[in-house]
Amino acid sequence: MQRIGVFICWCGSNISATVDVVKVAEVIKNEPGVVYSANYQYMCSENGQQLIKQAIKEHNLTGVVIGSCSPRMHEATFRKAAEEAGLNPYMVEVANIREHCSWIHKDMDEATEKALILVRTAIAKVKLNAPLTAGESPVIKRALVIGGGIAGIQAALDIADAGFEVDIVEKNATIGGRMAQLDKTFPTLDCSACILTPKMVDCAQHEKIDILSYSEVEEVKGFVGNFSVKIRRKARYVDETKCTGCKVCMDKCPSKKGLNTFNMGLNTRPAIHIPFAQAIPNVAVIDPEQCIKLKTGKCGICQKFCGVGAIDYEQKDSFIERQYGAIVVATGFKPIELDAFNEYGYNDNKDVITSLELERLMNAAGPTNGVLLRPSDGEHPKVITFIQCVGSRDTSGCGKPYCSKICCMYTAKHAMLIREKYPDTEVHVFYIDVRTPGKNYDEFFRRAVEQYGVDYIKGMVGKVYNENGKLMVQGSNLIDNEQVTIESDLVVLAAAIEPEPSVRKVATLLTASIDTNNFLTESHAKLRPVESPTAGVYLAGVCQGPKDIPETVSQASACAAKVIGLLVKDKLKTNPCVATPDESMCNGCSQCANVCAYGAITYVDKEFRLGGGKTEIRRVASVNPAVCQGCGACTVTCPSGAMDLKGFSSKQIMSEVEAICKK
Amino acid sequence: MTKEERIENLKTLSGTDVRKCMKCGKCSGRCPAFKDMDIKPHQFVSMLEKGKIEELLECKAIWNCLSCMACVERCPRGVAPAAVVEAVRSTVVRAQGKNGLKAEDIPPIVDELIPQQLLVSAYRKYNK
Amino acid sequence: MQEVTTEKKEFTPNIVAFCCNWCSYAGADLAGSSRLTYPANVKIIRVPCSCRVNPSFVLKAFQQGADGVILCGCHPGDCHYVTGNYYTRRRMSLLFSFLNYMGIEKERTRVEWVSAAEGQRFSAVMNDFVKTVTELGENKRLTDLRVKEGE
Amino acid sequence: MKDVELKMLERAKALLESGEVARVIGWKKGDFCYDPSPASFETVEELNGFVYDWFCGANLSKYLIEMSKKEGKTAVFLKPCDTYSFNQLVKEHRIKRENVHVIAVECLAKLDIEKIKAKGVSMVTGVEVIGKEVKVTTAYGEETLKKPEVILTKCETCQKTHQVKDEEIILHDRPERDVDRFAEVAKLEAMTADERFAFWREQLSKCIRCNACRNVCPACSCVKCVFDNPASGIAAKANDDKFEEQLFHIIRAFHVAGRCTDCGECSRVCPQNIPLHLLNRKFIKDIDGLYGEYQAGETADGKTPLTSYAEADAEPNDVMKGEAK
Amino acid sequence: MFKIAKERLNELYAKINGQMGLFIPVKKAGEVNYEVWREGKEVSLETLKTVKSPKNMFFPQTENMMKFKTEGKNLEIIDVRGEKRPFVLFGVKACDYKAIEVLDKVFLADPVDTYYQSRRNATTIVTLACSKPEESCFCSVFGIDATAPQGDVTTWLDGENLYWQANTEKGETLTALVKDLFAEGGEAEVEAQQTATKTIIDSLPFANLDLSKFKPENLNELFNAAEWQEMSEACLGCGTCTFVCPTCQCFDIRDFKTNEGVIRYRCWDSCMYSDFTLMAHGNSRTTQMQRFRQRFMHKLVYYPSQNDGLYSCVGCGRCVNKCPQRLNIVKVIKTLGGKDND
Repeated sequence: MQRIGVFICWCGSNISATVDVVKVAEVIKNEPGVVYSANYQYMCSENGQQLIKQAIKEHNLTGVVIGSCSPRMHEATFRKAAEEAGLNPYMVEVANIREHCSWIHKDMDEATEKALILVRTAIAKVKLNAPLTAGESPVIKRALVIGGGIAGIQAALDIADAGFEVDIVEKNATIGGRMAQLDKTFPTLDCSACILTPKMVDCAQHEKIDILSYSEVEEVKGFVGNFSVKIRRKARYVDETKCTGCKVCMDKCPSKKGLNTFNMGLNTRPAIHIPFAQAIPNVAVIDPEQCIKLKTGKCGICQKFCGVGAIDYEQKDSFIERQYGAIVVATGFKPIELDAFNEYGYNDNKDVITSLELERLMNAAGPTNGVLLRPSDGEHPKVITFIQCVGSRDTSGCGKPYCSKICCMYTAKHAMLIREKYPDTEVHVFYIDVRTPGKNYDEFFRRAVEQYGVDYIKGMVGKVYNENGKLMVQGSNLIDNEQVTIESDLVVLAAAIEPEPSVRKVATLLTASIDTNNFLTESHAKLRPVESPTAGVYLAGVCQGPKDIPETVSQASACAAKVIGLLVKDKLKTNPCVATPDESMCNGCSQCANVCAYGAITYVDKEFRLGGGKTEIRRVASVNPAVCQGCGACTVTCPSGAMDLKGFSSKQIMSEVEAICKK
Repeated sequence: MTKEERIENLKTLSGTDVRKCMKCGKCSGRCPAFKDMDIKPHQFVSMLEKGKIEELLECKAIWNCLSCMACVERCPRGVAPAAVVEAVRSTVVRAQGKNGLKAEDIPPIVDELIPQQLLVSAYRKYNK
Repeated sequence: MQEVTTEKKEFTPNIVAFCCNWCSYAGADLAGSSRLTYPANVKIIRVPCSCRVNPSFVLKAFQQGADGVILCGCHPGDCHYVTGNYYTRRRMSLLFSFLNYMGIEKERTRVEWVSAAEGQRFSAVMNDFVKTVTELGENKRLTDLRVKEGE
Repeated sequence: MKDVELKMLERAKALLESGEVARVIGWKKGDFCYDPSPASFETVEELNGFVYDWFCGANLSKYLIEMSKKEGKTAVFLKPCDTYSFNQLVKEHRIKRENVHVIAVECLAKLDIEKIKAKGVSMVTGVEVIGKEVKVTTAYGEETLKKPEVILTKCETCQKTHQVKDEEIILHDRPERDVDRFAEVAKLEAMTADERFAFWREQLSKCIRCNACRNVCPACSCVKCVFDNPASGIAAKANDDKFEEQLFHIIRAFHVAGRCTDCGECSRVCPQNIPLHLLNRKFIKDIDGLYGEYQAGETADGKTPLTSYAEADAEPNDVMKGEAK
Repeated sequence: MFKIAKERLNELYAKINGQMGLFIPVKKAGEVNYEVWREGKEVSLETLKTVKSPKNMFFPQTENMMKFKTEGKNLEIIDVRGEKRPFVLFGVKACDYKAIEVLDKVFLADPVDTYYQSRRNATTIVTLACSKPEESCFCSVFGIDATAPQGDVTTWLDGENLYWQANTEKGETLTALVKDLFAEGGEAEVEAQQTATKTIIDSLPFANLDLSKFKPENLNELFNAAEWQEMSEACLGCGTCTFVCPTCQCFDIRDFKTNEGVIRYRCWDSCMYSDFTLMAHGNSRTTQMQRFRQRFMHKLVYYPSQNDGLYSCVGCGRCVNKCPQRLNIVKVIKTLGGKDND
């Protein structure tokens, strides 16, 4: 006979304000099988857990139901408490009477009634629960970092410093990412390259770090502790081991008209090139779309001039397969395309540029060697107008609904730097709100206004148009309730940022969930912000949500800490809620294996007794519990119902259905 | 009708959710008739939200609005200031109990140079 | 034969929602923490993935007196288990089309993709579903008469 | 027909005599001219009762699940429609292909004695088919019936051809047939939901849950049926006119969806003549329409429509609105 | 003896229905089964064999036995046996009437099955003589006269009239209720029909089945007969034969959960099923051959040995018609019954 204990949590007033918790606990006492029922202010607290543990011991409970917040929140907490009291942790069920009840219903009677149903449903389930024991699987002590920007670099360095092997897979020819493109960084205005490049060098020199540049993740198999990853090493047509980075080839290459993507296309570069001076690895790469030899078969000049014979036109994409225990995703971001915002004239006017283009224009290593010259005619712009929130906070469908978070600060930085370097320049900033949460951020912004005299205009630009060679920026000045038109020489758009598009493929390969804006979803917004819901996958940087450099670096280090925490373990407990076939009913029809995304199901021939001394050999399914992730796809495919899912068995769900339908 | 009902009525008539406005002023930034409007497009939205409808119902801007819909087109939040203007205008026109313009009053041959949009606006403005 | 009831007074439908743990259940949690209301007669059963939902669960719910059954999962392509919801999509397309073929009102069954970030959508979907089923009235075609009458 | 039967008998004898096969699965003569039973013949003597006539409608493929486990090879006579079931069972690893010798036999449709009796013809003692006519001899005299009116329902829309054959016995060409097998389904689809419900309610209320449809179905080859499995939560036995038949038939149709070869055995064996094939055909029609034409049992490998997917698959809600395809 | 014109039968049904329930063969969705009579339903007395036999009226396919009402930890047991409204079972053929006798011996023997009994007591059975037996009929083998069935009332139907003869007190009571619709007479017509029908019956293909071997003393020999294997080879293990059989009486008892508690009901079960009489250790009969043998041994040997030689087959021939694979009791009788079958 089941002995079930029910614990109803008040969650302070979060639950008790709309659910009569005392009544629920009272009424539930009469449910068949329930031998103990209690209510308490905070079940998740030390005292609350103590209450549960005590009751388990005193009343010999065989099952526990907790009416509280979402099981996604505290199921693990309560399971642990049960385990400490000697009850199998999987004999605990949580009825979600907060998120699914008290928080959404206003009428007390109604909410109480529903809470009762939800608790009864959990009781119905727990009655059919079986004790489950987690299995074990070994941990491969090597990490993969996808993306070689500041997030990836930081994570890799931290993990490597703890003594674990790390591979960085970077799709571009060099690591460094977006940060390498920046000029100065807010709020300290230190030079981006000065703080980033030493870290890049550290990576290159770290004995535990292997940089796989110009490479992409092609296939991911396995699971936490045991990932097997196939990596495509794209053909760069230059032997990485031979190239010394002397750049002779770049001088000799006759095809010099390729857009310099590192400089946001503001100038050109040769077909064979090293993206920028401090690139890591400092190895050339040939753009096959641009190279005359690769396109027509004629040329071969770089090969002639290469002193070390590093050029190899025959190079093909190659693949390597490596095993990892953990994966960090740090795929970064890109500014959005501005085609949908023709009111700002970005496509029509050379002198309407994005902030990232401005970074390059102001960078000493940029196309203008750090002198601010406008792209159209190379003149010094005298009036510069910044427009913020271009495509951010836009629910009209053209842009992104979220705040890109970094624009307010970098615009203040740009405005300040321009006013400092070129004091005769007039700088206007159209803004909706200036958002500066962060240490020394608001002070920084105020300096731009107060010390540098940047003209901040509260209002949005309605139109940018060309009139007599001037850019006319027409917008609102809401404070003065007027419409202003500013005759400008240069217009800078703070374009919204979005996750690097390749993240979708990466997410699919990793089976990591992704939100509607293509940001990777974290396991918990507050409590597990760097973990993906897919075990063993961690998130660093903008791939998870907009953030600036300090935040990115913190998150990367946090990731590293999580990865290290995983890799120091020799074995991992596996999820015991896995599929399991009843061999006596299995037909061996292979339908379940057909729908298993993890290849967890194989078939074996097994002997069965038929009675009367006869036996027969039958093919039956067998599930590898370390590989099975417990989705249940196989259970529905199985016509005989032989395949079931532990923890979510058909009978359990059926009895939940029965209980929940009961009015 | 109480004031609250009239406010509600205007909101319903406009069909736009004024609470979605994030007060960026892009509508007024783009408005080609800005100078002639005593109440600016963004104010239409904000004043309706705040319930200041008397001023709206007495303003001249409803007759100066070109109904060009630039404000609607530009709004990053999917709010339609012109629809608020329209709602106020029709409320005023209905209160006056007359139709300003009848189809038969339009000259039989319309100057080809008159932009189509103007005609549409004129209908929208005067013919209720 | 049982006719659809025309009496709609005070009828509150009994709705069962199967939500996948990773997206939709989390979406429902988000709806909760955002205080986005939906009727109390929507009751959620947590499953690891929408692909765990066996047609027999759906039928069982109807048999036991549910007036509407809705399945919620991650958006196609976003399944935590890679492909689970793709199977759900085929299975439920076919099952619901089949129920319709058997004369079960098609408005009683629904599949919606709700991500963990779509608390708003979860609440909107539930409100809409409740509205639809309320207009439809009581489920008489699939309920086992014994359940309601206790006969 | 007699010539085919003789040829079959000849082959069966040869195969048994030579020891190539240990048994032959075919049909055995019954008490009347219209009730042959499936049977296994292990010796030449046993072949005395062998018959292949206009009433050998039963699908023999399912018997091979057990027979192919036995020692020695099993020869089996398969009609075109049976070969699809055979393939499907091989695909599902239920039949050991290497233990079976498939003899493809011609089929020019099979007759339905119930349909003949329903024409008011009783005490049937013999039939002869000449072209599109069926001459029925009875204790009371002779009757001539139109063949298309008295063939098994499953034969009415059959366009199947042999998918498997180790050898074949085909002496006559089958006349071309151009029938839309989904016409009946489409007719039901065109009805209102109320009408459809009334139709199925009336049909299914006859169900006596004898499980003949399930037990004869080659796709229902489970070692233990989910309805006999207490762990499934839907285990049930006979139940009348409440909900169980619907539950049973819906689940059964769903379980065989994508695997049902449309062999029509379910409708043939139903003692209450419920048109059960129209349930399975709905799934087939939907699958064809939504995911591309698919014929279960055409091959003995590959995934079924329900164990595969495409990213661009229709959304369930669009399917319900009738907007997908 | 009374008679009533065929065209006026609906008046008769309506009249009976006004007084008590009337169950009668009705055609629905192409098949004829016993149903409650209602104006407008298509009655089909001519149908020789309803799919389900009239046993369904006393021993329904499913029947609620009791309810358990639960409230919290309290459990209340509710008896659902109520007074049964009297009803008339109309059109029962001789074989099916004999089958009721077979069932009575099971259900009305000590301990009495009160569910069955209350229905049985509430019924007036009106039988109908056969006039057009078909080739699957073999009731005569079991000594049944298809032309003169018993019952509370016996009726005969020809092209013009239904002829009515009350046999019992219950029959007289019913007759009194509807007598004003009747005219006297019909003895001659009935006798003519009986003579004609008997000739057909004698010439039926199964008229001379030999049952001589099916005796208790041959039990072991029959049980161990090698032929069972071959006979059962094609058996699908479905329950068609059982469920269309007028004498099969096995049932299973199951529980069904409702909003208020649990309903305990019984439903037909078949010894042909693999999970029949499933016990903790498994099934007592593990192969289809054993299950197949059980069914026919029960009909032809076990039951008669306990009931003074009364076979629990009445020769209705439903299994002959309905078995999907054309296996049936006739084939068993021919194989094991006795020398005269050859």
